[in-house]
Amino acid sequence: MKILYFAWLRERVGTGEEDVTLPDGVETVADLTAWLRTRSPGHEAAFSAGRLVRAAVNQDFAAPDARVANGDEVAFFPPVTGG
Amino acid sequence: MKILYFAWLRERVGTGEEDVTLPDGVETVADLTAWLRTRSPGHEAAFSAGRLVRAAVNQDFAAPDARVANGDEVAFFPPVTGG
Amino acid sequence: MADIRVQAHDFDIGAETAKLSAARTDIGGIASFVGLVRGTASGRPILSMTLEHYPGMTERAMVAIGLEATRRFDLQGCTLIHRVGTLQPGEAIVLVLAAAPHRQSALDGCAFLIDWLKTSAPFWKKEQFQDGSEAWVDARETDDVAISKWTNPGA
Amino acid sequence: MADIRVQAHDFDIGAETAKLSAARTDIGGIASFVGLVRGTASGRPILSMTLEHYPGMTERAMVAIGLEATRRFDLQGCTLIHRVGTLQPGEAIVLVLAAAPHRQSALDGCAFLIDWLKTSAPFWKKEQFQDGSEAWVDARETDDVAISKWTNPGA
Repeated sequence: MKILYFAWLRERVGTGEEDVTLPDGVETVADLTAWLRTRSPGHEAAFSAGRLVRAAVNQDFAAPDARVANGDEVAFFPPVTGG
Repeated sequence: MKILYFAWLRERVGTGEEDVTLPDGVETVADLTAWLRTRSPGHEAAFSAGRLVRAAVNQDFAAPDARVANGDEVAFFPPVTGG
Repeated sequence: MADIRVQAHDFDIGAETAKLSAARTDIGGIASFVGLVRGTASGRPILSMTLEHYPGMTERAMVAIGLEATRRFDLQGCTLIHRVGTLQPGEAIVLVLAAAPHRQSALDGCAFLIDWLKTSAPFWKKEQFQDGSEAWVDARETDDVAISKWTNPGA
Repeated sequence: MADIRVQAHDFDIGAETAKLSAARTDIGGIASFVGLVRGTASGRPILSMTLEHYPGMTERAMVAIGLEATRRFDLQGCTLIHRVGTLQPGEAIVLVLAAAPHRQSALDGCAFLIDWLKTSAPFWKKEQFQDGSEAWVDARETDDVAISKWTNPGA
């Protein structure tokens, strides 16, 4: 699974992109978030910031209960501030 | 008094501008309209068309009961269609 | 700061936008509207359109509405250019630009100004048809409805 | 017909307007919005702003919203250009153009598109300050209110 990070999440994790293989039991965006934050202090800092993090699965905005599977592209980012 | 005509009023009257001296008793835009239409068949055609005519006195939109006096600039025209 | 022009020649929206924002960094957005001559009137092809105005009154009224829009929508500047004379289908007739710190003011100011130009500015249009005939354009009732949004906010 | 671009270089509103209306005479008006970098953030002067996006998702989402706006407001075409990279105060960030037979559709389509770009397109801004510090811009609640106009027409 390809994981992408944008804006301050990218800075805290320390990379904009990583490839991971999902362990058993990781079936939703929320599961994935909980698992990712155990991977490094940087991940922990990104996901425990108490600030709103949004996700996209295969380039569509996704809620915490959205399903994820190996082969998906999942991105994490703050609320958008374009325009 | 300077009288100006625009759009189809100008075409019917046959001129875009004329100078007139107000006779006694012509005190409002409505009075002026009634008097002007006696001046020529063109004036009659312009003001009796049954189509809406608007007026301005000294370059401000004016209602039929607005006062007019020698020295004013009075304009007659159809509802506007710019933009 | 209202920049007002009535002119026969075309305008350049890029140059006008640059002029409005030149040498300042406090503008958040510029909303604009360009009106174009359509090739048909009530389904009938037109050859050209001729615009007439009331020199003096038109410019005075445009300055006044530019100032009113500036005050009402907190604009940092606005530009109103209206062409007169004979125009072909596809040519630009009118340009409105409204600059503000935030987008909603710019968008509202621009919409207000173009509604006003369509309904209350002393311009008149005549259309020339392919059979050689021509006709003055009638005022549209939907335009009066559009401007009443601004004059009767509760309506 | 939605013309979508994410690019580092500046855009030319005059050329884009001409492109949108080229070789056609059925457009009545083109509404546009240009967003500019302001020189201060919460009253604090900024040196520059850096914009980041999600390549792939951003363009896909822009195409989708361009098509939705076209359908919803009967647009004859629209253009969305969003810049990325580092920009100075006074530089243009974003351009929206919406073309329609009548002005209200063009104005509404343009407002809808810029509201959407501000609230829902995957872009993120970081501001660089004069003391060398920098900070990611927080999403504004008033922007969520602006987009809810379109998603909850009864609200």
